[in-house]
Amino acid sequence: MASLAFWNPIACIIAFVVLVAIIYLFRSRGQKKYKKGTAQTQIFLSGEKPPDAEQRHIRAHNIYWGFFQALKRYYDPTIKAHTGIINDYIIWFIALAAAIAVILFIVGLI
Amino acid sequence: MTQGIPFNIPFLAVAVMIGIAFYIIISQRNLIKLVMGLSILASGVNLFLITLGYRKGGVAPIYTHTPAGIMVLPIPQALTLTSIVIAVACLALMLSMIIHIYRHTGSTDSEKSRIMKG
Amino acid sequence: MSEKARDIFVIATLVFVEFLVIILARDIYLNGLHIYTLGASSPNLTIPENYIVPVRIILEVDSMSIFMAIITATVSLAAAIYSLSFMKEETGGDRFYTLLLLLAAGMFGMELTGDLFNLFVFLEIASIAGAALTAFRTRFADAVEGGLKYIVISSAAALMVLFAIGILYAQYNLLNIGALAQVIQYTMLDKIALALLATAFTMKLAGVPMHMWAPDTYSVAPAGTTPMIYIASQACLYGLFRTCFTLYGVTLNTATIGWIVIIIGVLSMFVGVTMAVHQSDVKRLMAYHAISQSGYMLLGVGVGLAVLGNPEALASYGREAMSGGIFHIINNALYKGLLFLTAEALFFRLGTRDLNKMGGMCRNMKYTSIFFIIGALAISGIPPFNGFTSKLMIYESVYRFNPILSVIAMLVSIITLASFTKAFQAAFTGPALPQYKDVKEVPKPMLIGMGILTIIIIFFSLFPGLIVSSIVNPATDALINQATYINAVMGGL
Amino acid sequence: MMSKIVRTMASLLILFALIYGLYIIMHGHLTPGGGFQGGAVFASGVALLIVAFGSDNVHKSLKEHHLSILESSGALIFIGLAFGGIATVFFYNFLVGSSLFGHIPPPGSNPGDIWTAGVIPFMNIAVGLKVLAGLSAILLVMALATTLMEVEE
Repeated sequence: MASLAFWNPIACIIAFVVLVAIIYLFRSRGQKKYKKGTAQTQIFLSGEKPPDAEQRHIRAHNIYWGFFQALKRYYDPTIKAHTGIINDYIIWFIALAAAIAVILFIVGLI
Repeated sequence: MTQGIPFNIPFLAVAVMIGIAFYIIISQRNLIKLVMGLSILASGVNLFLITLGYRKGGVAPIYTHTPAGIMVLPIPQALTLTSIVIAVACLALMLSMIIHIYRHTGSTDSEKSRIMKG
Repeated sequence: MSEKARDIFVIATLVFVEFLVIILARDIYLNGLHIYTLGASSPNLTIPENYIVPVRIILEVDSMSIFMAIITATVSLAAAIYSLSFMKEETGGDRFYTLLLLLAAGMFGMELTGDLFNLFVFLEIASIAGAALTAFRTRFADAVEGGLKYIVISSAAALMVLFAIGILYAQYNLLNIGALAQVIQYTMLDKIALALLATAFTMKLAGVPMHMWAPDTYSVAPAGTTPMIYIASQACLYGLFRTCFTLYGVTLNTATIGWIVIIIGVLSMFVGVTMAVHQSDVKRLMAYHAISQSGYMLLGVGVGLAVLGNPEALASYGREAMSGGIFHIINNALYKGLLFLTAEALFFRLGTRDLNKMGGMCRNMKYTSIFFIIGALAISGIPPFNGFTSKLMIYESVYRFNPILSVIAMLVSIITLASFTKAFQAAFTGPALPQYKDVKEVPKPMLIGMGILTIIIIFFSLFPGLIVSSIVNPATDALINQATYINAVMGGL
Repeated sequence: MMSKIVRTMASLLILFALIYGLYIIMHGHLTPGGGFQGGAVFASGVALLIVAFGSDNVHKSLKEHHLSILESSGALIFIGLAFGGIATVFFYNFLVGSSLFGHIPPPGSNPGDIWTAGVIPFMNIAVGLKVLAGLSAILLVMALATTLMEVEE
């Protein structure tokens, strides 16, 4: 394939090794005195008590809120079409089968 | 015996059966009726296959004391039989699932018993 | 004791099948396609005396069939290993494994047969086994609902396939695909049969607008079987390609049906991915992505189908588009299977599929999160993972066919990355939640099942050129060269 | 359980139903019918019993796991016979010409010699076993499930 001619597994492996080296560089410059379970691991919020883990975590339904709000005119009818009723699934099936048959028939006439 | 009957009558019956079946599947929200519709659909397709197997003047391919004449190839009959077996299996599976749905939700209505949507 | 013996038997069977498939594949790539006649001492006996059509059941295996069989065997093996620890907490394991093997048998039958009616029978076997597996955990109401939806749409679609087969039989008195392809005329009835076959297979592979059953079914199927049910729908994709390319071939108006396939593919990509971003159930999210990724395959192969009657365009970009679409099948089966397994691992430990209730799982499930990252990067088309290579082939070749389609495909890839960022952020990152303090990593068999798929993904990412030239291109050529398939069964007749 | 008239008639008719089913299975290679049809006739006899005597009474003597063993053995015999011909080809009729159902009749109309057709009568028996056990088990389990539901309510 023409589009994959440039592909070289060695290049991928070298890139991976370089990436690992960079990560190691970053980590090696970190604090040597780090210890687990001490006050070092506590969250510091200007001396105030940080909120609970439940409060800190951003939940899935908060992500991309603006995206859905902007595309409301697309999402409202689309979600409405996903009724979850089994009869509707068969309606789509029959409708599409009829549509394809009609298209094939009309194209055959031209 | 079948001389008086026009050849197209069975095909009309097939069309009517499949039409009725799809009407039931689309319009009836009761799951048991839905399964009945699928059963009628299966019967319609089976009738179609069996009708294809008819050849005028053909002899059934049973070698025991068979009359003289050209035997028909029994492929459509074999197909129909296989399709009946499969339809029975599907029917049993669907009905047992509906029993479970009724136990869980107390309803056999496809809209009221639905949990997942969107 | 007996349970251990059963587990060993199941795994040994699937390993043996994988071994057989690889031997068969090697033989086919070296010596061309294979024909196996059931119940006759010589393949020539398919055609009885004084009668000019093959009546026996013929298995006809070419590069495309064996390509699908390799996928099926690999994913089934990974899924069965994954299921071992899942089944320790469930009852009725005998039935579970029987159904699992039956589902694998149904898929193999669909992919290897050369007979239309046999295709229908195995389609139904796979549907029944898949539906029973989906509804296996009958204590959950949603599982039974998903199973019922699957079996209802499957039997409706399969009956329409049978109706189409009946229409073809009525005209030509033939059931063998190769023999039918030789005489098919593309009359009015053939068009109806084509519409029914195409729609039924599209329904089973969850193409928009008939995709709505897929999230319901995939999201509730028990651990390990979700990838298998997904691969069953890919076997229906194979059925669609076999119908369009081999059964009808150039006799049909390839531009029209090609454009229909392209439009369904683009709709699947777009609607699937936009609905996926909106989901909060992790398995439903992945199920919508499965629909979206099927769109890429339909798009790639649809472009090839649209230019099938035009040899210049076919050679310049159509063949590469088809190779991209077919390569995407195997890539997608691997990373989608991996993602389904990681989602099921989350459900196994947390008892919920709701992303809103998850968080901080990186701390508890290290290996699962690594597997999830690899799968998510691969599905989003991030280089160097294998999703990128097949998507690149599709983008490049489709751009020369119609630039807009290529741009849509890239846009869909971006939204895919966005939605997996959402899933990863919600489930794996964030602070350690107090209610999941005691959650442990999933047991070893589950990790092995996911690990097998990950290793294959990394191999595919490193050597895409090798995979494309050794197994994808032969499959593409097998689809394009209808005459080889016909001659193999009909001989000199 | 139904009235005494129905029960008496059912206990008489069940003999004919079961024997007719077995006849269809045994003569599958000569006359119309075969394993599936005979098994279905047999299972309809079981349905008659369930209707007449109630599923609880039938369940006392007909257990699902016995039927399950019967069904599995039917499937195993069938696949074993199919593998029997693997030396030539899968599903090959390896009994033709042997003394066991191996007689080859002259072509055309014949009086129906039962010692013919090789493995096909055995396959009919295997399919018949599987179908009669499977269908009876489906009928029995479904009847039991519906009665259990009535008790729960």
